[in-house]
Amino acid sequence: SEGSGGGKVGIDHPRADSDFWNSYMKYVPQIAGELKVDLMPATNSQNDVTKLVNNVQALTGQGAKAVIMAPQDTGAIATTLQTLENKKIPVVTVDTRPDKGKVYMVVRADNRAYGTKACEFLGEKLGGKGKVVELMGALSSINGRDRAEAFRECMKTKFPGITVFEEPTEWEGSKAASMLQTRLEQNPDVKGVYMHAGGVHLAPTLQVLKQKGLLVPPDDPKHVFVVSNDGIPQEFEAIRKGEIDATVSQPADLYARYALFYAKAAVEGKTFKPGATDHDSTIIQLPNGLEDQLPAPLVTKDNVDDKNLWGNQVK
Amino acid sequence: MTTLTAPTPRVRLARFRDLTLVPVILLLLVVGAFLDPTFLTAGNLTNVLQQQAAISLVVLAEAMILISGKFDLSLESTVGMAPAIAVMLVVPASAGGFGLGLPGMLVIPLCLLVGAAIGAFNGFLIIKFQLSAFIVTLAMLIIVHGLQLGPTEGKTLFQLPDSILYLGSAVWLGLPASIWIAAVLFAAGIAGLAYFRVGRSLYAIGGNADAARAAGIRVDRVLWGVFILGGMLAALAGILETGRLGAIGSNQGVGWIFMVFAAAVIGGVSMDGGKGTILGALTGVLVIGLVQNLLTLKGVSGFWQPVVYGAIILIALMISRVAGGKAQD
Amino acid sequence: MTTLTAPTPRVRLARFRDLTLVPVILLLLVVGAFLDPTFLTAGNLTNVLQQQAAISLVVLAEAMILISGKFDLSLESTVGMAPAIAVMLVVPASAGGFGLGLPGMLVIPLCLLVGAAIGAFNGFLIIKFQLSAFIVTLAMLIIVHGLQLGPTEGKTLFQLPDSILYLGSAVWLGLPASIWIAAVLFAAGIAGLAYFRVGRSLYAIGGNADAARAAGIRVDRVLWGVFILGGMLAALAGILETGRLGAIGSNQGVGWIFMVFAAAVIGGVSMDGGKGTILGALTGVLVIGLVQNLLTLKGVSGFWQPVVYGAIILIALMISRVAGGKAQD
Amino acid sequence: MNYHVEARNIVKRFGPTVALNGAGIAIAEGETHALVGRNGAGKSTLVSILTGLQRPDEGEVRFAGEPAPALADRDAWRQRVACVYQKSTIIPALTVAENLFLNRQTDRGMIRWRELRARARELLATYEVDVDAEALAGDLGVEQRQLVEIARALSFGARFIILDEPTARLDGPAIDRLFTRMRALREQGVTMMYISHHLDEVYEICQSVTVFRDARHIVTRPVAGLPHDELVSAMTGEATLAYESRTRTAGERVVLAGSGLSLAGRYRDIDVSVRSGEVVGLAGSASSGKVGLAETLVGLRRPDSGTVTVNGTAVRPGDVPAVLRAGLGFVPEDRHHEGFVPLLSVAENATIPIARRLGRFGVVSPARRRAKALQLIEDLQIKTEGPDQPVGDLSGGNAQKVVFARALVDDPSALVVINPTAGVDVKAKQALLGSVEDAVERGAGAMVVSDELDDLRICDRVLVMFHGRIVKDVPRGWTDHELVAVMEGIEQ
Ligand SMILES: Nc1ncnc2c1ncn2[C@@H]1O[C@H](COP(=O)(O)OP(=O)(O)OP(=O)(O)O)[C@@H](O)[C@H]1O
Ligand SMILES: Nc1ncnc2c1ncn2[C@@H]1O[C@H](COP(=O)(O)OP(=O)(O)OP(=O)(O)O)[C@@H](O)[C@H]1O
Ligand SMILES: [Mg+2]
Ligand SMILES: [Mg+2]
Repeated sequence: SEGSGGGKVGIDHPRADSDFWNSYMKYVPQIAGELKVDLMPATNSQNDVTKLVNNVQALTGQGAKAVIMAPQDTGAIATTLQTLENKKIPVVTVDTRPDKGKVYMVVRADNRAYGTKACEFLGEKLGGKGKVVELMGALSSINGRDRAEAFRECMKTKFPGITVFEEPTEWEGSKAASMLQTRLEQNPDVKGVYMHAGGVHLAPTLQVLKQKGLLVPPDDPKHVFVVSNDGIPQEFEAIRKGEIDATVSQPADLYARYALFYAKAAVEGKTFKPGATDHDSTIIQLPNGLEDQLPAPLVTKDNVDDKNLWGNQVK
Repeated sequence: MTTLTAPTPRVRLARFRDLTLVPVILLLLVVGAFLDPTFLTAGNLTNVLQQQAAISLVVLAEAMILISGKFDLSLESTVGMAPAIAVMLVVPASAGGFGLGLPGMLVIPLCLLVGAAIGAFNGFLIIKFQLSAFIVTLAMLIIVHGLQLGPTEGKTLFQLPDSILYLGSAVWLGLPASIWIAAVLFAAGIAGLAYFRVGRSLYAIGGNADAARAAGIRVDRVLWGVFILGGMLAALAGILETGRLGAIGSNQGVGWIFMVFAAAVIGGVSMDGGKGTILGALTGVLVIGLVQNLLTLKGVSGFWQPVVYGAIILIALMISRVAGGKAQD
Repeated sequence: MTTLTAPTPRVRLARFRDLTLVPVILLLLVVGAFLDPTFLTAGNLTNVLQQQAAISLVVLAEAMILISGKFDLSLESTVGMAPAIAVMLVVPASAGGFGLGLPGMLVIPLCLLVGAAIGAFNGFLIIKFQLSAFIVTLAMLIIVHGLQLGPTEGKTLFQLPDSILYLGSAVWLGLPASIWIAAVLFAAGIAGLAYFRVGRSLYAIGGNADAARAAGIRVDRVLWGVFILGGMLAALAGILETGRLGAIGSNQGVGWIFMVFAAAVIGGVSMDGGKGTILGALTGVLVIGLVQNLLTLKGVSGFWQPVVYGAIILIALMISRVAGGKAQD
Repeated sequence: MNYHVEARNIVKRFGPTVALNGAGIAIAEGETHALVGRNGAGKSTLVSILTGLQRPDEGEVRFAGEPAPALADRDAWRQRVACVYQKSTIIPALTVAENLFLNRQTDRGMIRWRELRARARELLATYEVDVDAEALAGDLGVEQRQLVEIARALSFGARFIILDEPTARLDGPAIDRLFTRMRALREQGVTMMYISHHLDEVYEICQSVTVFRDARHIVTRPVAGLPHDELVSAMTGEATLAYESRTRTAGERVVLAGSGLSLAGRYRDIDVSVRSGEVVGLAGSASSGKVGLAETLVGLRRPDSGTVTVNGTAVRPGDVPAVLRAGLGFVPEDRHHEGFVPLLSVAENATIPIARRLGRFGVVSPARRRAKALQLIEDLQIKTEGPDQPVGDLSGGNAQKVVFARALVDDPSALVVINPTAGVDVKAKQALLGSVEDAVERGAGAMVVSDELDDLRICDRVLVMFHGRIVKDVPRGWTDHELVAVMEGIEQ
């Protein structure tokens, strides 16, 4: 199928083992059809930057005129971005912001905002004191670091009365369960949990809380407040049941939609400027390009049934 | 005259070699108690045991396979794949299953069956086709994991039949069921390898397969059985882990195999076969579990944890080297 | 009677055993050309070679270590850690360095030195302390990676001295420099292990270390040298990878070791020591690189890629088993 | 005729090698039947076929007129035949007791270890094997392991027992005890097949003998009245003379000397010297410390005290390369352990010590290596497909010749050979001893460490060790009885 502006768009998916990215991957072909993007078969770099580099080489070798990627390790693609710039191939990155090398557009929600939102929610619910466990993602991932740093900063400045236990889980459910269990043993008075990724942390957290008899409604004094990130359907389900209290919905559908939108625009030679957009977001200027910061709403019991949330659209 | 002088002291020492990690465990308990008041509480130690229950079954499986002179890396993938496939066979399509409508009761037998099938296939390639065990099971590690990723499309399975959750989360007589299960299986393993002919034949095969064959041991059959049993134990580990975590993520078990080998080897099981005991392997698991627990309790920075952790493995290794008195292989 | 009968059909076969993967490579090239027009272009094949250049150096190192009867898992961590530490030694604190102010020119020698030091430490524990190579280097894999994570706090290093970027990105005579470097080192490895005294001694040591010692080979010294050389090759691989990627992420090299073993073993290097050639290992690397490239070009679903990939390793293994004619170990 | 065991027209190939080419054997009930032949004649291959470990490519095996059981039915085989294999079937990591009762620790149910140990002690006592049942088999010496294997084979109560070179590693008294045992078994009607390169043993213990040569059956005859020469020529295919040891006069130069050597638990206060043009024997029965001493002289062991001098150079103790560089060549005790690298070729194994002289700048020229190897193969009459064949594929005696080739390749001025003819056939034995004497005639000094009287006959003098000390220096001209008496410590 020939797109309007002509020119194929290559896309690399970052990993195949998280629910968030799997939803994103499902949206991509669907929305590409809607937007009439001439999309090449997707490659998958399986969370390995070496594979990503190889995949991009293959995509450009096969004639891609623009590339969409989601580098989980944002440093190691500097050379690749340089090469693509030399070849005049514009790049749209999803979810992460490369620190070096030219990008046409970064499509992501503000991960620091996730950390801040989670911190504010927990801080308020706990009344500014008590203990909170933070199940962190991989320390080497920029998103994990952004969330952790923002959470840490916000807690320090706004809720100095709260003690935070940072647990490095490497995005592994098993580690998360063990660490949370151990920490609850040591500090039975932990009152809040912040999970960096609902996809991997949700079920283990619920199991541990259940085992400890802490999986009780929010009005029970034993309730542990849980805030998650991602916005997958299972988190919404848990919010409805009162098992967890909130999540930040990272918009998988918008990621796919605007990645494709900007890639097509790039092929067609369009340009953008910093400022507000027509889809409730803001484009900001980066040293090496632009970034469209998509909205990432906090979902609580109040708005969990909102049809617009991507987690309510997947079947 | 053929007189063997001064015979016995080294024999007695050899028996204690299984237990070289016991002082390490005691040291960890004492040091841990000083470092953190929670450490030496019944609750925390129960947690450690529960956290190690699933991986300990894989260590049990690997120890048996190593003692019989073989190797299995693919166990770690079985831990995730066997329960995932079993669950997909019974849950409806809406919950991510194949929609076959099999009864939920079947999920545990199916899971064990999948584990057994993987073990049998490994055994076929290694024993009948005489391929290198290391590399066959390395390829199988990748393939088996792919056979989980493919059908699930990388998604986590959240809606699980109750029966698969039960074992990993039930409490029997005040202790988590998974601890009981691991304890019983380890007791069976210790007794089986110490007091039964089939268990002793693993040592003979691992020590000198030709001699074992000459002594009338059905080497191929026994090895095959060990691989199948190993696959089933890994599948059972997957069941316990699933129950503990409440869902089957796409990387359940991934990365375990390194810890499994570390536990077995610091516990005195030789990579060259024919040497080591199940009890030793168990002490290896406990050391690793206690170290992990202490690192968590003390909140050691995630960046430096690997260094502390690896260093402790090295130290345990040196202790068992010095106590054991022999070069390792 | 000295009967020198009909010299050596089996010997000739044995020579070809190094090349059992050549038909596989040819098959891949033909099949690939049919599947995708881009595949058999000079540009794409150059890409494949460039992509495999760094890992191939690790395969070279591992093949030498395996041939001499040892084992090194920690090489993969050296790939990331050696350049990271070397860079931190020279860049200013503002760029994530230690702020020592060493000249940027030193970064490559420093990196090789770090690699050599890791190899020397492994050698010390394995040779002098007689610990199990598998488990020592497993612990070192964890520790060395931790020694990168700790100082960098998991952050990527971007501001690199030019000299470390040069080798991985330069083009010499129309081909990427990394291809030339790998080619020269492989040529040296092939010649060294086939025609040089020290190279031959690796086979003697791997085949029977006691006999090698009795024949006057300084076994410990040679083994130590091999570990050090292995560490340096891994560090050099790190330099090439750094140049290719333009930064040092905290995961550089992580997960490589499985592929490294797969390449070496399907290339005919025995896990038991004393068997295999560098040329064989090279064919193993090429098979893996071509398969990866084909899977990428065809856009095989990421979920199913591991299955295809593992299956191809198994098939290559069976081919070298059938062609080689002997049971593998 | 009614044979207890019969193998007919057996063909067995290993790749290009034909190990048995239509050979067979027929053993009458109750007789002790010898099987002799040169190294690589196919004896051990027949053993593995008679014990059901390998399937013949052609031919059939019958026990008491019945066809042999299926290969998979190991129990049926074990009821019919027990065996001491040439290759060790001891499992080092297990105790002696368990090795004795491997795979029959118990009939059913749990193993009762205490009872098993008691049974093992009883068994060891019956066969007068003085080994601790609880010791790890890996900690035993080679002789003790061999005794354990023999005790195990005899303990099955099978009516047919095969012994493949059981005496290659036993000393005199142990051999005597074995023969006493074998005679007792024969009186009970047990049939035996006995393989040995010591033809005098054949005459002593066997009633009939079968000769294999080049994978074929040559002759089967009663032992009584069979002349020794005829037996040897059946084996070798040509008339052979008995070995004539040569005489010579020793030179003045001391090429190998040890002074004040002690090693705890092995030997004490040893002074030895070997002059050029002299062959010195070092004898002693089990645990005399002779091997320990010899291994110290060649650098394989570091003594607690004392010095070793090779060719006038004091060498660092325990440094094999230094010893070799000083001009010594040696044959280690156990060829499988320290003798050769099985996967490497004959050429390469033989030339490792001179690798530095086969090319410049660290290169080893394959052409020069091959040329050197062809010469060594010629000199020592190694039976091999060629210099490129891996040593692991050679028969035991030929592998031993490769080890000799390695010792001799550098034209050593001092030569130490330990158990030089273990498992080597008559003709090869002559070739190996001849090569020692040739080296001495070229001006070297040699030490032969052995308790084989045949080996010691080439010596100009024999040093006898007993309990870690040299007790006597016996000059040429001893009688067998005299020397054995000294070795056993009966006479000083
Ligand atoms: N597994 C094997 N693979 C290849 N060749 C073999 C194998 N086993 C034996 N051979 C070859 O078969 C021939 C006969 O060997 P066998 O071991 O039967 O000789 P033997 O008569 O027992 O010699 P020795 O007196 O040295 O023990 C030899 O040439 C040997 O190299
Ligand atoms: N590895 C060992 N550890 C401890 N003791 C040993 C070891 N090897 C041998 N011995 C003991 O040292 C003593 C001398 O052994 P050595 O092998 O030198 O005797 P030998 O003269 O070679 O005997 P043989 O004639 O049986 O070969 C013996 O008591 C033996 O049991
Ligand atoms: Mg033989
Ligand atoms: Mg001895």
